[in-house]
Amino acid sequence: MDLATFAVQCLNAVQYGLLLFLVASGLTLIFGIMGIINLAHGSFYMLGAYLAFSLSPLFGPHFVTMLVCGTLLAALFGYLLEWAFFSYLYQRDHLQQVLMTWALILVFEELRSMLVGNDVHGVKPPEWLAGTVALGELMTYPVYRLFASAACLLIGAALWFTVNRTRLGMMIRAGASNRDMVRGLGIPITRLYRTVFAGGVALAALAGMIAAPMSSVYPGMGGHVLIVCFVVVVIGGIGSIPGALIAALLVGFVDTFGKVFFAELSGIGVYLLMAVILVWRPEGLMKRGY
Amino acid sequence: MLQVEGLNTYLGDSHILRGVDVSLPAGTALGLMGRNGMGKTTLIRSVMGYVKPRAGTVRWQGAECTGQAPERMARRGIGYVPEGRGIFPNLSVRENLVMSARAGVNGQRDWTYERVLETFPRLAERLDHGGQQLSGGEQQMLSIGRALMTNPLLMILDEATEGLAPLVVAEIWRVIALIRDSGISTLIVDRNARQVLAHTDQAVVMEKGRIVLAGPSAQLAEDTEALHQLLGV
Amino acid sequence: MTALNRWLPLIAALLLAALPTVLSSYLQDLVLRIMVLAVFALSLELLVGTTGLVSLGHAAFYGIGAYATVKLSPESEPGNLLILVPAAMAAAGVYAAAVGALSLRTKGVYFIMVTLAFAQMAYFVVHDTKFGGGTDGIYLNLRPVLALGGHEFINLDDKRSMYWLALAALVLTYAALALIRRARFGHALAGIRVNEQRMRAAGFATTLYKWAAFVVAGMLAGLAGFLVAAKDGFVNPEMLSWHESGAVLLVIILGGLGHLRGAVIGAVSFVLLKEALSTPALVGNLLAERWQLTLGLAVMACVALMPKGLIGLAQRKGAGS
Amino acid sequence: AQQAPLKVGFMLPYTGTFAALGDAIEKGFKLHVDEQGGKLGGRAIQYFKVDDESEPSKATDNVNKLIKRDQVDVIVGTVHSGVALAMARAAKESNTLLIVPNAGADAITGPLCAPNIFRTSFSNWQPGYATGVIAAQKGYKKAMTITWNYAAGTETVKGFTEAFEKGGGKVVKDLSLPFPNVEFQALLTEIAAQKPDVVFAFFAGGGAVKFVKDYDAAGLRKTVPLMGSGFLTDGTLQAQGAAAQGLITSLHYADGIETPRNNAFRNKYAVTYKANPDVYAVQGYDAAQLLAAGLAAVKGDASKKAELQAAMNKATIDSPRGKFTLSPQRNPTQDFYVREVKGEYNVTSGIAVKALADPGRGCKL
Amino acid sequence: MSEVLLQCQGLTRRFGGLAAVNDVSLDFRIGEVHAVIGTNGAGKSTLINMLSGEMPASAGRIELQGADITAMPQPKRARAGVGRSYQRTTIFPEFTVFENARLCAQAAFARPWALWQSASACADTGTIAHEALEAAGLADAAQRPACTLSHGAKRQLEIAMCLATRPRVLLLDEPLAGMGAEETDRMLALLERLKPGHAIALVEHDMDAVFRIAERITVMVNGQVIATGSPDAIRTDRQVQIAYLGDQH
Ligand SMILES: Nc1ncnc2c1ncn2[C@@H]1O[C@H](COP(=O)(O)OP(=O)(O)OP(=O)(O)O)[C@@H](O)[C@H]1O
Ligand SMILES: Nc1ncnc2c1ncn2[C@@H]1O[C@H](COP(=O)(O)OP(=O)(O)OP(=O)(O)O)[C@@H](O)[C@H]1O
Ligand SMILES: [Mg+2]
Ligand SMILES: [Mg+2]
Repeated sequence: MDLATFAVQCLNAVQYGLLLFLVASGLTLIFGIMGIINLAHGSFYMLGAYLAFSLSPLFGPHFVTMLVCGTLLAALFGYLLEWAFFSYLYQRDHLQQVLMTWALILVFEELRSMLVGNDVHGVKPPEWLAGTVALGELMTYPVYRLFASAACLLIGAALWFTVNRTRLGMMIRAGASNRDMVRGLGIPITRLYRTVFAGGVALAALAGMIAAPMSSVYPGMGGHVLIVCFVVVVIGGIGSIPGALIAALLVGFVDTFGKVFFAELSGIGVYLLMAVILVWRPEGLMKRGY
Repeated sequence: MLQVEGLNTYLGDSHILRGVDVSLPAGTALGLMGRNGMGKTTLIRSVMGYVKPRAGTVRWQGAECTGQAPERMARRGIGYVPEGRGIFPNLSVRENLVMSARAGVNGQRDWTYERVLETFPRLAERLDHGGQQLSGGEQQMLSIGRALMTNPLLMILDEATEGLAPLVVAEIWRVIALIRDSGISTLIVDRNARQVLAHTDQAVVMEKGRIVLAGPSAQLAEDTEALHQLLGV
Repeated sequence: MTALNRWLPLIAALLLAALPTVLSSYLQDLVLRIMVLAVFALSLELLVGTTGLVSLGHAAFYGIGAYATVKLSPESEPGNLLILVPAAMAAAGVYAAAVGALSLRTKGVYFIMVTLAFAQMAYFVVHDTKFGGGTDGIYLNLRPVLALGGHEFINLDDKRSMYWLALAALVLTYAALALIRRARFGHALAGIRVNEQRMRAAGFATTLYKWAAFVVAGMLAGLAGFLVAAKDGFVNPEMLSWHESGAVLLVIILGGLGHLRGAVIGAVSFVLLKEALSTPALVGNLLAERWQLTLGLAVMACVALMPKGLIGLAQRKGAGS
Repeated sequence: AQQAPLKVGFMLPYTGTFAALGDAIEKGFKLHVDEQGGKLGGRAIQYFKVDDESEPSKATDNVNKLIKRDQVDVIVGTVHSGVALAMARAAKESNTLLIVPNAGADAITGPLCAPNIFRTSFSNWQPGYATGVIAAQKGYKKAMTITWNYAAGTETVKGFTEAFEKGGGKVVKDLSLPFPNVEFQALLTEIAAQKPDVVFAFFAGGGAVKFVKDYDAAGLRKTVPLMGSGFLTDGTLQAQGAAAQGLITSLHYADGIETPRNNAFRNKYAVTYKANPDVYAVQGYDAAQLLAAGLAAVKGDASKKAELQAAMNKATIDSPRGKFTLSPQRNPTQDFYVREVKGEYNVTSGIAVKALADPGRGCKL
Repeated sequence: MSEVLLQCQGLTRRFGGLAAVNDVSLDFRIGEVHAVIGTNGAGKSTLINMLSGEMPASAGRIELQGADITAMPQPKRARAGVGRSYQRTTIFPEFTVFENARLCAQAAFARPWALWQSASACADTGTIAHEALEAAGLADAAQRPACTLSHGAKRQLEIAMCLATRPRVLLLDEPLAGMGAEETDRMLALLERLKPGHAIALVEHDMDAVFRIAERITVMVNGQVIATGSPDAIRTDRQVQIAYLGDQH
């Protein structure tokens, strides 16, 4: 592999990593920080992609407006969802959430099939992001991918700031460890968690909307990303946003170079990485000091 | 300020509180005493709204608020230091304090981050430690500090001196006196009956879910016989 | 009441043994399927419900048991049960021993994910290499028999033999696990589930205990794998996929954790619920086609209304009467 | 006497990624039955349906629902190759007639072939081989292939390589990625670095959409021509949009086949279902035709299994795709079209290979 | 002089830059209550964690009856006779009080391979558990789920669980915290009874109790030992008064 190709491959790896991070960010919030084992995360992602598919004709060039509207819709949806299905699960064995979210996946898939059908769809990126930049003599790189990467970083930074630097973030984390005590301090945990859950759903949907023009929109698309997202969150150290970013980039590199050098067994790469990291550091890469 | 009448509380099937009456005027300190398992914590948790009483009323500043959610009670000005401390292990000391900071019901901000650290200098040295990593006593200080950060009108301290070094305990009693002087009421549960009586205006003794002795603390302190019988001191 | 309760598993086993005489071949297959799933679920129950180790890679041992059965069966003559069953369990057990040794360093969700990682590795090995026959899976040419000294005692080509073998496996698994839970070993495992720190302080080498439980669970899953291979005569990489691991986890959660009966009830209700909801003859064509929706809603209702799983329902009734 | 209706069991994906395919197959099948007045070989048809969930590990149990519970005379299914293989085993054991309307696994009409197992679609080898022929004819010398690391992919690629190298070209590298991974960028970079004359790809569904779009976005479409088995652009063109324009693929069906047979079929389908038929619908339709041919020979008496199967194997099916017969292994011997993407259609520009038969390697019939 | 059961030399534990326990050398003898007191965060619990094997030492050496056990894992140490209680209640909440104690007693009779024997029918562990509960004053509550105990009762259970392992060295981390006056008396009487045949390390902030029962007292401040000696010597030690006791005692 010559140097130029290597450089491009590195770029690919970073870009894929960032995309993974984007998709995993909502999971970091719901699973990593609130502590809900949410198998339906992939469905929220799919919801976002289908939102992009159905909203983009309405909004045309106003892509960012569409993102905002879609995110708000998803947040509202998440708020109701929490109220209906999760609010009474916190006191119970965490594994009940597994069952609940799994059932949600089934329902989502079926509703999607009933509402939008089973066809594969494409979503066009907005005109102003549709171009490409040249990369070496043969290749070009879509501007949209660069946009998506930038969005990932922005969202990641905002999320990190919210979780680690604001009182809201502290309350969320506190709630994950001791709900009763949080209430005793005068913080309405029920509403807080409902809102945060909505935020997690919104993030997942936002990721789906941003990814839609790159990945196309198809049935079962959520299931495919789900496991990788969990891998990212866990390798990074549950609840750590910088950890998730590093993990996502690592996965990006392992996946990219695994495909190039060990095509036969490239499927194993990511899991080997996870196993090695967790056996080496049983609490992930960036587990908080406390 | 706080008035509890005829409170009956069940935990599971067991009848724990059997008609408890307690009242706490503003700006005073009330000591709550009793042997282990007599229902002190249950009384506090019923007042805070963690458990719903079956019968009886809880009045706070004249308004009935029986069985209201703990967050409502806290918002109305009750600061709660639970037994077992309830520190958030995954938050640093600073975050434990900052997250709970709030102006009081009347907008008072007597207790600030700085003042809490001044009161517990040990915490200032441990700001970036996680709650999990603190020693038992440090956790206790943090728990008290955290409750103070909500600028309450009433502090409920359930075994707040547990695990604290004698010097710190003395400091806590000083703080309680201070709080009382600034017009904040306190409800104190503590194993050290002598200290409780020395630092409160009124005191009650519980036995098997009932109040069996009540009166001004100074007066109770005299009654060694009753104290010995009820508390074993 | 309690006496009946106590003998219930035995009564159920006897009933099950008699069933093939009255059931149609399809229903007999259905029961067979439930029994195999129950063995698989019971093996996981030892880990999750008893020891508190939530594994999302249990299908690896199941799959390895199944693949070992097929791989070790001779091309052109039937394999021998006496060799294949121990071999399948041993193969699964060996992998479990290795995975356990590595993954027990981690806890909680990290443990879930490490077990998943090792299972996925096994999955990709059979999925992406010639060894495992690739995505298409491999066939078992001839079903195993129990032959001793040239005399054939059991031939699994006979449906009823297969049925009774599975029943025997279920009964033995249940009995073994019941013994374990009753014995000091099981009590120690339960202690580890509730408070491992205390168990160590009391003097239990908890890692060793957990490892032993992990290996036993792996071997029992291997047994379930053997049964599937013998029943279907066909193994596929998907047997090792995380979907399968997840599915069996769902079964025991639905049934109710912490009880052997929960795992069995979970297996029964899961299969029957899905079967019923996707059978047009029962729910009508329209609904049958939307079985995912109805199954999803049914499970959600279960979670919402039954905090302790299906077993909780049975117990509450028991307590009330 | 009035004969009881013939029981036809569909075992198809009604949920999940392949749900649309299953739907089309069923519609195609029923369309033919309806055209015959709801009867085949004089017998009314009763349908049974089982969702196969595209889940091989549940396949045996699922197919047994049809065989044992519903006791169907014929099974039609399925899309997913792994599932189809398990079905083939069950069908073989119970000697139930099985018609595979899509799954391309070579083994079904290879090592696993049986007198009662028929296929009305293709073997994976076939479209790959046909595309290889086209690529070689175009004079390409150096090719790369790319696909998912699973049976359908590798078998298709094998067909391509066989034909391409027979025609004088050379496949310099096979790229693959685990199913259903859709992150192609690394492999596209690999292609750009190697600069082959042509790239052969096998993907389907969502992966095909993403691959074609990524290929275009990477700027490769203009420099390295992309060819593929027809599934790369079937049912996906609306989603692929401009990125797919000019793509050359090969399949046993195409959009612009202007024969009266095809036009009639398309009209009928469009009228009945308010949707355009695709290759899957055709395969389903032909499954019904094949069954009809067999039943006609035994006058609807499905219990005469040997005669029925023999008749089916001898039948010439007048398919919308053009007439085809079955190879001794019961796989279609059919024409493969050269197709080029124009707008939202796979327009045919002729036949790549006439009457291409799968070699049926490993079949002992 | 009586036999030294457990001792440590130069024991140190660092958390990052902080030396929570710094070069501490102590011994614990049969027939003696050795109280370790000190300011909050002085490192007493950390010391106990190291002695019991819960936490590895950064430096130093631990000996049990002369044998080096510094690297011995906690369970093995526990079986060798080192028992501990926790400052933060560490029980099995969903089991009954009796089961809590029996499980701890079982450690000495582990025999996990004896699958045919029922654990609850094991007479040895049952007796030990009963004795331990009796000693801690919880016999009445034996059949209640542990999570329904009051805070003080949980503290008693904590001690009972430690006793049930039949240790020779008792490392007690604030055993009296949360107990009322009566229970405190009972506990002190219990310790008095245990003294012969046991080495007891007592970490406690209740000075009345400490001075009543301890033969020897070690005072720690910020990870270091600032004084060791008889109760009277400690009571009057100026440094100790300034750092820890105040003027009340
Ligand atoms: N969930 C429960 N179910 C039944 N009884 C309970 C439950 N929780 C506590 N109890 C019982 O209620 C009684 C009162 O408990 P409470 O915690 O109020 O006592 P306390 O006075 O605070 O004691 P301590 O001084 O030990 O903290 C105790 O006897 C306890 O055993
Ligand atoms: N895991 C840890 N990581 C970092 N610092 C820790 C950790 N555990 C304890 N510490 C620190 O080490 C010091 C000693 O703690 P330790 O718990 O041993 O104190 P202690 O003497 O038991 O105090 P107390 O009487 O309050 O219980 C404390 O300052 C504490 O903050
Ligand atoms: Mg209490
Ligand atoms: Mg301590």
